[in-house]
Amino acid sequence: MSDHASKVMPMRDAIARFVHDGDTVVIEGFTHLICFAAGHEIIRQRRRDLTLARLTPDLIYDQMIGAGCARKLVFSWAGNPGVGSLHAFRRAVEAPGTAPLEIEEYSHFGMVARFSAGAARLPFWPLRDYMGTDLPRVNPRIKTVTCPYTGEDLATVPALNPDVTIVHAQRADADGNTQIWGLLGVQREAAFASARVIVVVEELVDEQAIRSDPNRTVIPGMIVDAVVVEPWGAHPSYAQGYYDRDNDFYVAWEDISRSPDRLTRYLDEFVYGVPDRAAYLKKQPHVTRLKAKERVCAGVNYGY
Amino acid sequence: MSDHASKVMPMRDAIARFVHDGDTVVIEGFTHLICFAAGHEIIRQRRRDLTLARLTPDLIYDQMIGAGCARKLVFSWAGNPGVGSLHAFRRAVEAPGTAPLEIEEYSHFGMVARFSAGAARLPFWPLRDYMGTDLPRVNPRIKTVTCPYTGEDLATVPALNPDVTIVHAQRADADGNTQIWGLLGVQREAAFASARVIVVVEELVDEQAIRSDPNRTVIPGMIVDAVVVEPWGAHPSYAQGYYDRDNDFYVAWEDISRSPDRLTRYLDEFVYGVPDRAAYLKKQPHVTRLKAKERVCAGVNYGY
Amino acid sequence: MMAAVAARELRNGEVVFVGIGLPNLACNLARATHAPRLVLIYESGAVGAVPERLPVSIGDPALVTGSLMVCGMADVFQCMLQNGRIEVGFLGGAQVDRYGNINTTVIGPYARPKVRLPGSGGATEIAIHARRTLIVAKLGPRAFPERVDFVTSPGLRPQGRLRRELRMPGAGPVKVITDKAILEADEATGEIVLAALYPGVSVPDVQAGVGWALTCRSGLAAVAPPTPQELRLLRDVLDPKRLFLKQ
Amino acid sequence: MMAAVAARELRNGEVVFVGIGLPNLACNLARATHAPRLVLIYESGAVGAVPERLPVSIGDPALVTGSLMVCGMADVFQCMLQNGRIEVGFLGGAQVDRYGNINTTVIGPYARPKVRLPGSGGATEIAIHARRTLIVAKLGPRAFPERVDFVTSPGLRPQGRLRRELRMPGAGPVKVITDKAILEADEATGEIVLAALYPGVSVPDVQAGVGWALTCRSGLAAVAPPTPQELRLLRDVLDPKRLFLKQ
Repeated sequence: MSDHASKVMPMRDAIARFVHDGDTVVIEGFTHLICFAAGHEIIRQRRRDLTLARLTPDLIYDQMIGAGCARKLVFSWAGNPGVGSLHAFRRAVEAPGTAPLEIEEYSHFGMVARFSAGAARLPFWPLRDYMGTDLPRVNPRIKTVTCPYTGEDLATVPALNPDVTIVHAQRADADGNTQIWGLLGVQREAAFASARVIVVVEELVDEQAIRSDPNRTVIPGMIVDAVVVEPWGAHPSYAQGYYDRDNDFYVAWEDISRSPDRLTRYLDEFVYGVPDRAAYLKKQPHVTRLKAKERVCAGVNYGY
Repeated sequence: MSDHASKVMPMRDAIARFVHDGDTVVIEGFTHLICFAAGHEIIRQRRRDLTLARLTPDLIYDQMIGAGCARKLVFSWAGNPGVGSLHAFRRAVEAPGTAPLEIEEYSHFGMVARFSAGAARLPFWPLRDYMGTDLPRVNPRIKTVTCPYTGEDLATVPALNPDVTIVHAQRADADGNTQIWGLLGVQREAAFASARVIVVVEELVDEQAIRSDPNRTVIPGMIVDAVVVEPWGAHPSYAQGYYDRDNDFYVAWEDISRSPDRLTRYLDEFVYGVPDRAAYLKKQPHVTRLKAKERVCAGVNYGY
Repeated sequence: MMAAVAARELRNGEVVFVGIGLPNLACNLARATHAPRLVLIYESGAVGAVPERLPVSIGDPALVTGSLMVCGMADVFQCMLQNGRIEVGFLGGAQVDRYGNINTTVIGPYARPKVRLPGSGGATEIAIHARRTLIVAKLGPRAFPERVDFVTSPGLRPQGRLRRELRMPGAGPVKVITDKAILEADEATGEIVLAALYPGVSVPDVQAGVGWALTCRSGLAAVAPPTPQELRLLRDVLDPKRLFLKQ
Repeated sequence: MMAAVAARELRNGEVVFVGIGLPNLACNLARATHAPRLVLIYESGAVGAVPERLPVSIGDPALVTGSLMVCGMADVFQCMLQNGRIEVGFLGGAQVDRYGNINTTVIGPYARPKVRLPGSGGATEIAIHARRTLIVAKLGPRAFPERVDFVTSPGLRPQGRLRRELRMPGAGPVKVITDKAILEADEATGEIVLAALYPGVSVPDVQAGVGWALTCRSGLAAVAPPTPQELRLLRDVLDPKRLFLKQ
């Protein structure tokens, strides 16, 4: 448990301290709250040989694959959601060249179960799945267990315990007590499964703001190693209540990622070419159009 | 899926329709939101041969045991929380007379795991527990399973799938979309594990109130069969934001339950002697002192 | 047309596991017409969504705002899908075969794919657990081969065995809604067979889009064209920008 | 005295799984003195509680209002306790034996108990998973028999085997805080042994409250009495109504 005051740090320091070459890295968030800011910093710091795990690799892992950070990808749906393909990923898998990408593939339920097992520190998780499919044939880590009560065979997946999990959230206090609303994905499970946790937030709030509504807390500070304040850090994905998804960029990625040259130029301009997220945002003047409208709900009474 | 408009009904009808002799019945709520109103109606309708399951039988199951509703108790901690014993339960176990009470006993984690398996419709749940204890010796339903990855033996408990689960909550809409804050216990798991679900609420709210803050919804209407509006229905337990625990009654139960005669007189006056919850409340003029103070949290922005 | 046909397959009050695109349109059309109390569940965790705009991704914020419930994905897959609460699941894919198996993983061999597709997502478990599934796909010989290259989502007789032998809770694909006809599961053979033709479509038109000798039901039904109300809702209200309505 | 001694066992920043009564008092005393950043977790799901009144039950609403997080009990047991996040667990019981096994289930045979106790609650898994546990119990020959009637919470050498042979993650009961002395785990023998005496207490006083021949550490320590600050906090601030302070 590191000292409380020291958890709040710039992204550069958080990645330097907690993400190492060869690590299994999870940047979770299902469409919502995908921390591009952290992914870009990992690219910028030229981490290598990472095992990247995530249900939906999305654009951020496509960029990290394109930048050469990844040795292996663990996933359940590798597309550009609502648009098409992840072409850096496809190139690595369809025509493996000098830098082959190992893949380990599940369904969403399988990945959710792997994180659930990891969070519970159990070695496996049982699920009723995969019968009649070709997935266990190509992924020998999908096994079965016999129920001690009914005698039936159930599928199992092994626990996934990342070295580091990065979660983007709407707000946290300085100790890392983190609140999320809107889609929750598997962030809670991924964080509890992980040896180290970096929380990146739109807003750093006073501990009292967290304490005023404790049922919203998804990740407790006691499992958090670093808190990074990075407004718009999930762009071009979105943060409910803060900004909308930049769908134009998701559409544009189809063409950018199709061409290795264009992808390199994108990384040169928007990742390597900027020192940090603030500089990236200066290159995105149009993002203000994505700012969320007000739809504030009523509070509830915690009195007694 | 029953028709939407018909879900809202008086407690009498909900118990008559959905709780039958011989059923496995769960009234969940860990100290918080224990539905005494439903328990009393079950006593009043003289249900028999019930298997009562709950982590903490609390006063309500002690009353139901004293009233002769129960054939069996499934539990993990049978005491009067913060006070002492449940004497109707103890009499039935320490000196079984004409109406023996079968017991099936776990730890809290075991009961939570049983509900989790039930909610996931898996036949068992693995947990790292019970080694070196006498619990598996007296409860053969606690077994083990071998992990297909590590080869280690883990404990298992069988799924618990009640015939009916009753959950008290702060609010729901007419379709049973139910919101709870404060302690959440295992209500979600128990409801999803159950064949039938009765939700009892302090307030029936418009669907829009639920929709304004969807992250607070713990139980979706699609699994709910009946919605009963019963303010103060959890007294003498409590409802965060509505009323405090009536600790004086918990203390008084020590003496009431110690004497079979006093227990009978209590049931005669406060359960059999009243037609419904409204009449019970008229006999509790002091409860207004338990009304919650205002500690309303701020809302969050769901806009995009 | 496909959206209108799919919408008609949904009954009021049902719980539907829905993806983006045509299935989403179909569900919204059903809600606007005969099934106002349809409950839409997205794998992202939004339950009972009433999106104010056409969602562009399965995790669109418009699916959250004003929904009945948002829960984590562990709950979606364990407490809803595996629990048996999902009555209808929509599936699509690059390949659908004679037995209703679907491939969304690879064209060609797995280790050296010609085309790497996105993979399962939640499709595998939807195919196994939803009480029935509806497949939505355009006909074509490459889209409907006799055997898929990879079984991502099991159909009526995966690996030559009955679903119940494999302990699959759901009934599997009861209908395949294409751009020319409706195919149906045949219980006896486990094959998908031609059941109903769209207006102006002939049996050879359908056969041309299928890579095996398609069996026809005796007494083929005719699919009614979209009503003016259905067309108006789809074109003017539900997808005015024609994001998913291509025809 | 027991509360003050227990409080001293807690280190700043630790995560403590705490029950009602003396353990709660001890934690609040530690928070008010040397360990302001102690994180209190209750099995009811309240994390980081700062109760404005002394909680009368483990699910008191005062533990919720103003806490850092409230989560379901599945999360408490799976993601926190089984996950290994709990550094200290407090345990008590009707019987504690020579090897630190605790009985909170029955006095007498299980099927025909002389006294039926409440049962495990979360104690079994706290004893197994917390990195270390502190037992709090008053001495007495019936409370400290050589062997408990029922092992609810395993101690240092349950069923004659080492904890690590049984794959228990936690170290087990490192100290037993009584009303007269502090007992400690002896690693070599797996027994609890006398380690320190309260002021005015002799070794025979302690032996009289224990049902086996108690081993004494060479060089017994003396426990410092509660400081005036500790006494003032306990009596005037933390438990002014003397709900749990009986001495």
